[in-house]
Amino acid sequence: MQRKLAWQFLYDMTLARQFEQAAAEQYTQGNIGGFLHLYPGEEAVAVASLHAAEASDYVVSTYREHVHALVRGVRPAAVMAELFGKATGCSGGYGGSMHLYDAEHRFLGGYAIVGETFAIAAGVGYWLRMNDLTHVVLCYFGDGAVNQGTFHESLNMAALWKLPVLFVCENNRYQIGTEIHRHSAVPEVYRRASAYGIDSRRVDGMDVVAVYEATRAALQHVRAGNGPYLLECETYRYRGHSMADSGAYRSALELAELRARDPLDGFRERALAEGWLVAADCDEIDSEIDRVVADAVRFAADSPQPTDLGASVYREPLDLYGGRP
Amino acid sequence: MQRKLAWQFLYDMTLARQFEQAAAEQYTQGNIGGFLHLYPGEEAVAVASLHAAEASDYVVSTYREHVHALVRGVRPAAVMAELFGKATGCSGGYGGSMHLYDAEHRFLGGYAIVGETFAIAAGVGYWLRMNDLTHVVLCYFGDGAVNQGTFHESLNMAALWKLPVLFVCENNRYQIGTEIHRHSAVPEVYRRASAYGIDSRRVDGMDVVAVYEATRAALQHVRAGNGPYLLECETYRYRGHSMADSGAYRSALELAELRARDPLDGFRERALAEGWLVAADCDEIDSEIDRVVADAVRFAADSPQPTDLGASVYREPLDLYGGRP
Amino acid sequence: MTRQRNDNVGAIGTARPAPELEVWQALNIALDRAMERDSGVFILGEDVGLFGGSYRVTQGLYAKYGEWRVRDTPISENSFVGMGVGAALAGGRPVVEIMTVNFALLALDSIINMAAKLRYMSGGQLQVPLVVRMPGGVARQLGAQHSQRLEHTLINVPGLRVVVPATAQDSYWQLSQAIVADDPIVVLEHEFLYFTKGPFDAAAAPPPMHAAAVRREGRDVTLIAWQRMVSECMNAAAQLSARGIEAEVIDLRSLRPIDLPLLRASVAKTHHAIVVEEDCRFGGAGAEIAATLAEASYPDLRAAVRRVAASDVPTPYNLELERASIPRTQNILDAVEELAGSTG
Amino acid sequence: MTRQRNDNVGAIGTARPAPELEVWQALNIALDRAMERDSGVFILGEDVGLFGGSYRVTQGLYAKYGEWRVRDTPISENSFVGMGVGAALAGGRPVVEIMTVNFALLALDSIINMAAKLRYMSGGQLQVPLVVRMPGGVARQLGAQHSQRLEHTLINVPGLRVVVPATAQDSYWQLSQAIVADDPIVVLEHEFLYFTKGPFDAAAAPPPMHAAAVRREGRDVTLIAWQRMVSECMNAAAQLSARGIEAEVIDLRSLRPIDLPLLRASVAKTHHAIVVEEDCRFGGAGAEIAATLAEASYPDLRAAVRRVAASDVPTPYNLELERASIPRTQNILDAVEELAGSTG
Ligand SMILES: Cc1ncc(C[n+]2csc(CCOP(=O)(O)OP(=O)(O)O)c2C)c(N)n1
Ligand SMILES: Cc1ncc(C[n+]2csc(CCOP(=O)(O)OP(=O)(O)O)c2C)c(N)n1
Ligand SMILES: [Mg+2]
Ligand SMILES: [Mg+2]
Repeated sequence: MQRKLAWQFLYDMTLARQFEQAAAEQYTQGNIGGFLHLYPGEEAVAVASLHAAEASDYVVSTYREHVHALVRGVRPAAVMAELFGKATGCSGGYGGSMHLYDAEHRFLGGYAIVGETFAIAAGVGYWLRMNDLTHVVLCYFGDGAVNQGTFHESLNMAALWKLPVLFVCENNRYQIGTEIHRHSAVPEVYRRASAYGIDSRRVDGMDVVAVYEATRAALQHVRAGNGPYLLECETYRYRGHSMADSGAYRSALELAELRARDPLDGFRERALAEGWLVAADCDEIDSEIDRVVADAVRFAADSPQPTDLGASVYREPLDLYGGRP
Repeated sequence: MQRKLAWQFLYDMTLARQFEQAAAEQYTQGNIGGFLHLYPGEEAVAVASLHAAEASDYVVSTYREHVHALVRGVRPAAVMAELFGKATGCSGGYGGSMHLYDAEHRFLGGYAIVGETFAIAAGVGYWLRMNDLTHVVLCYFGDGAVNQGTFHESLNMAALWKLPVLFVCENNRYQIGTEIHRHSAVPEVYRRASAYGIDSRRVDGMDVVAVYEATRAALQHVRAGNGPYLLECETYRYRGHSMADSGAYRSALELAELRARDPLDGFRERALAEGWLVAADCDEIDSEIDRVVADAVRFAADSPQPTDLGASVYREPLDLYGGRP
Repeated sequence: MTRQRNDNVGAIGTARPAPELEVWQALNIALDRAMERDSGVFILGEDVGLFGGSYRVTQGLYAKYGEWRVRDTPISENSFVGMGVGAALAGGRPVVEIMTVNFALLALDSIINMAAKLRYMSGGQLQVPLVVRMPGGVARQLGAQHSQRLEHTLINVPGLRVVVPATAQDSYWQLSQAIVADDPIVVLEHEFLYFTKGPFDAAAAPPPMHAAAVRREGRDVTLIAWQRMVSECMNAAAQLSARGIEAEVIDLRSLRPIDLPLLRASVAKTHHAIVVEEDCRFGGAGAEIAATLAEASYPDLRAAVRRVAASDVPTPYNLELERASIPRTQNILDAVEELAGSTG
Repeated sequence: MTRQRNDNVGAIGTARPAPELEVWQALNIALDRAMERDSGVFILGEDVGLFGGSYRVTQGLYAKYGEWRVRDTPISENSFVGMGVGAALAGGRPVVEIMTVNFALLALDSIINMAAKLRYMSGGQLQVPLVVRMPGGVARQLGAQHSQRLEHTLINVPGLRVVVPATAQDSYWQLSQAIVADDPIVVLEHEFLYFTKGPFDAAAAPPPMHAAAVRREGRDVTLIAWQRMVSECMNAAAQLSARGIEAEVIDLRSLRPIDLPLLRASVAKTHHAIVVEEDCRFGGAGAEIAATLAEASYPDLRAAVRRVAASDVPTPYNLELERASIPRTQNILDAVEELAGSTG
């Protein structure tokens, strides 16, 4: 592996971990409101898969999407400011944690109703294919989302019309407090793709290198015009579903087992062992991230509130009782 | 095969064919309104599968359900009267062709929104299983219905909780004017059951004996507590989707090929050849059906209109501006 | 609708003789022109392509533009509307047909939670220039599941606009306007009106998309309606005129926003208003119009704003009961009479 | 809500001291008792079982009644509500929890096209004794997709009934009544009220399920509200009282049907009415109430019925904007002042 890529993996996974940690703290301090769904434990998935993609590809994600936005290039300050609900946030303070958007980076959200991402991604894919564009849409979703009707509907259409969509399942085993074998008759998510003739595979989502390679292969498959692909990443969230959930339905044993396979620690060790990185790199990254995250929090705290309640409901202001335009 | 069963098959298929023919005529004469979806060509499916079931099993069907109601034991006169919108109809004239119900025969309809049947059937199945009852729910649906989200959602739940539901696909190749390979990425419907770990098979839906045997085996599987089963019957509708559709999107060749495999003619020939029935039986059935159908039409024509607009919206009449009860 | 006068005050100039077209044809022309003009316009829906559309609205377009721009979909309403949202986000101008409004209940998440909200939630970065076309209303003996009207649900949604053309000309104008607009817009069509004829002039300058139109002037009472109920009001007005009562008939044309200035101006003249709607009374879109008008025109009104609406029952299949369930001319006449009685 | 007086006229006798309970606890007791009484009562929903319910409403029931009667479902809203319909048809009494009203957009076909219509379409043969419970409303910074109110959609549906309890006592009463009733009933709960406390007496005789309640008597103006807006009205009434204006506050408790007799009686006394609702104004449920009351009580009214409602925008995430988007006490005070101004 190239040093540069290794550096990026470690940088982004560290950023992801620290950013989420800071978000949790800010939530506890009351600076962030609403629902907050964090990503610790799952970093390898977003980091590896998004690094395997091109900047011109589109990304569609869920409410657990801070890290996807960050890796995609949205400034940490803009993400943190959004969590604070500030005018400088990447959604102007109107969206919040579950609704991050960045048109410039082709980051299309940020969907809080489970299952919405499938159709959005298929629609972008339709547009790309209709116009013979070579970009791909990366569509993230959880194991619980697989049972929403839109999974089925959208995957069928994506397959039927060979749309360039890479479906990436972040299988963290839980739909809030419901474990996968209690919500899915076939708990191997990748197997469900066969109902649509979609190629698929499962990869260790705690291993950033494995996810990266699997994603590259999958993207190649999609870009070659073979239609969609489904990549299932087996991963885990260390925290509860959201800040409101302690995660008490899981055993300490299970948590310990997964923590022992921490994607960040694991990669750091391997990168040092393989000589992709040296210890000084890790230190540099750590201190750089400390600074970036602290800056992001400061920026968010210092930013102004949005002030226009009616802003951008419509393209032009619309008087509901005016009969025009 | 027993003479009795052969007699029933021929009787019910002939009734089905003639009843639908009469319905088409009455529609043309303006005695039946709305949408009318007829069953000619598909008779073997409903006739065989319902004869394989018990009277205490539940049946859930679509808007193309006249024949299911008839085979289930709903009087032809009550079905025809319903098509006429009369008070003596099996839904009192409130439902019409797409909404036949008969609580006594455990015939639960009659659903006109494609895909509704899956959840209804799963719900009845849930109730049966929760109460350790041994009945099964037969759930009919078309090839087009397979792409509705509820197919996916309901089959997953049915499999997860091993609900006693037999899903019977009436695959007539078309979703109105859209042929199956243009609406389904995997056009073998039975294969899609594997996404839920549901056992399934495909059977020649033009062959009443084959459907009967397949259904018996499937029902045994379900009744033994193995959970749901999906039986795909390959069939064909001779007419357009409804009376408003000429079916012009299909080739004459295709139609001729299928007509050559007519379930009714085929079974009559075979029954005579095998000696299950004699020619006199066929004549007797034909004239009996002529009489039954003519009676049904006369009954429907002579029956009174329903008169109470507000009847049975609620259990008790409810004054929306009364604040009670 | 054929006999109705087309005297929209101000906005519509139809001095020169115009040919007559049926509503579906006008919609078809609107789609064809939009697709010719802009290669980003494409159609998604069940049987819109090869089959030519359940109500012929997309007829001929599949042959002309091919399967990518006129796409037959599986029965997957929530997802193909959601795909429209996605494609719109990426720069397309999808026109999604939901075969009938009844199936839109399956797609409301895509319409309400995505199409309508994305611009706002993204702080104005994203836009969803999506048109959702769908016919609704009580047609003829289609039964309770196929006679839905969904106006009350859609008009409450910030971010959406909802138009309800009744004539061929308005259908052409409003669909054309909706396609070029950058907001998500629902075009509610009416199953019963597709095959009614009306004057049509493709070259005439359109009024604003959301302006109401005075279909008949009058001094005694304002009848406010849309789609199928407009012709019932016109019939009622003709009969009232014979009795010396001159009703003003307003075709709302749009349900979100509504043209309150026009309604107020009319009521300032007539001092009486009746809202006539095909949907069930309780909680129908008419409630918004009545409540708003009653508040805004309170000093001008000499009686309460009344509503004539459908009975609060699922639509029965039986033809006589079905007819009895929705407002007809006689119900409007009765309401006017009661109104006259109540104000002396 | 804690401080609110519980002086429902007539119906509620709370002479003896009652303990205080939070709304979620009252709902929990209602479920537990119903399940004890009738083995046909069972619960379906996401995380209602092992997890104990997102708002604790089903806490403890999984342990007590087992997985078949308290069933954790996959994220498949349309189907698990549809399963409730199916089970009800077969004789069960399902209580389906949709985690929040926002996800009900996915299940409306099951609620509207099946649950509500099956009795009628079958000519009265079938019945659907289904309860759908779901919390809605603007909680706190949940963003546009999670702050939905769906009242306007549900109240228009023939065959459905919709109740909106605001207090612990009403939550217990109305959920209990809904479970034993033979019609499909939607119990709208409010995310903000679950953890508010109020007097509770399980033995007290309930008023009719759909009766409104006078929460405060007054002679000058009638404030009509439900759920979260009741306490805003009570606050406003207290401040108005200091200025010599006595407001009567009515908690509607039910949105379909509505208790019009009680509203009319109040307006006959006060001659002024304001409907206060948390939903967006345009096309909200308040429009039905305002329009109906304006028509029914026209002779008694000395001014137009006004509405105080949320701004017509998707709910913003930012806390200050969110607060500004829904009605607060001050908006009610302003409306009363304007009303006073308009009638002199
Ligand atoms: C349609 C819908 N139903 C329910 C919810 C509530 N909810 C939010 S997240 C969630 C679990 C989703 O699990 P999964 O897809 O595995 O994603 P994860 O949270 O594990 O990343 C649920 C049920 C929702 N947001 N949308
Ligand atoms: C949700 C929904 N979408 C669309 C329709 C319109 N529609 C009625 S039948 C039909 C085709 C169904 O095809 P299939 O399931 O194969 O059944 P078949 O009619 O062939 O028996 C369609 C699209 C509907 N009734 N419901
Ligand atoms: Mg998960
Ligand atoms: Mg078919």
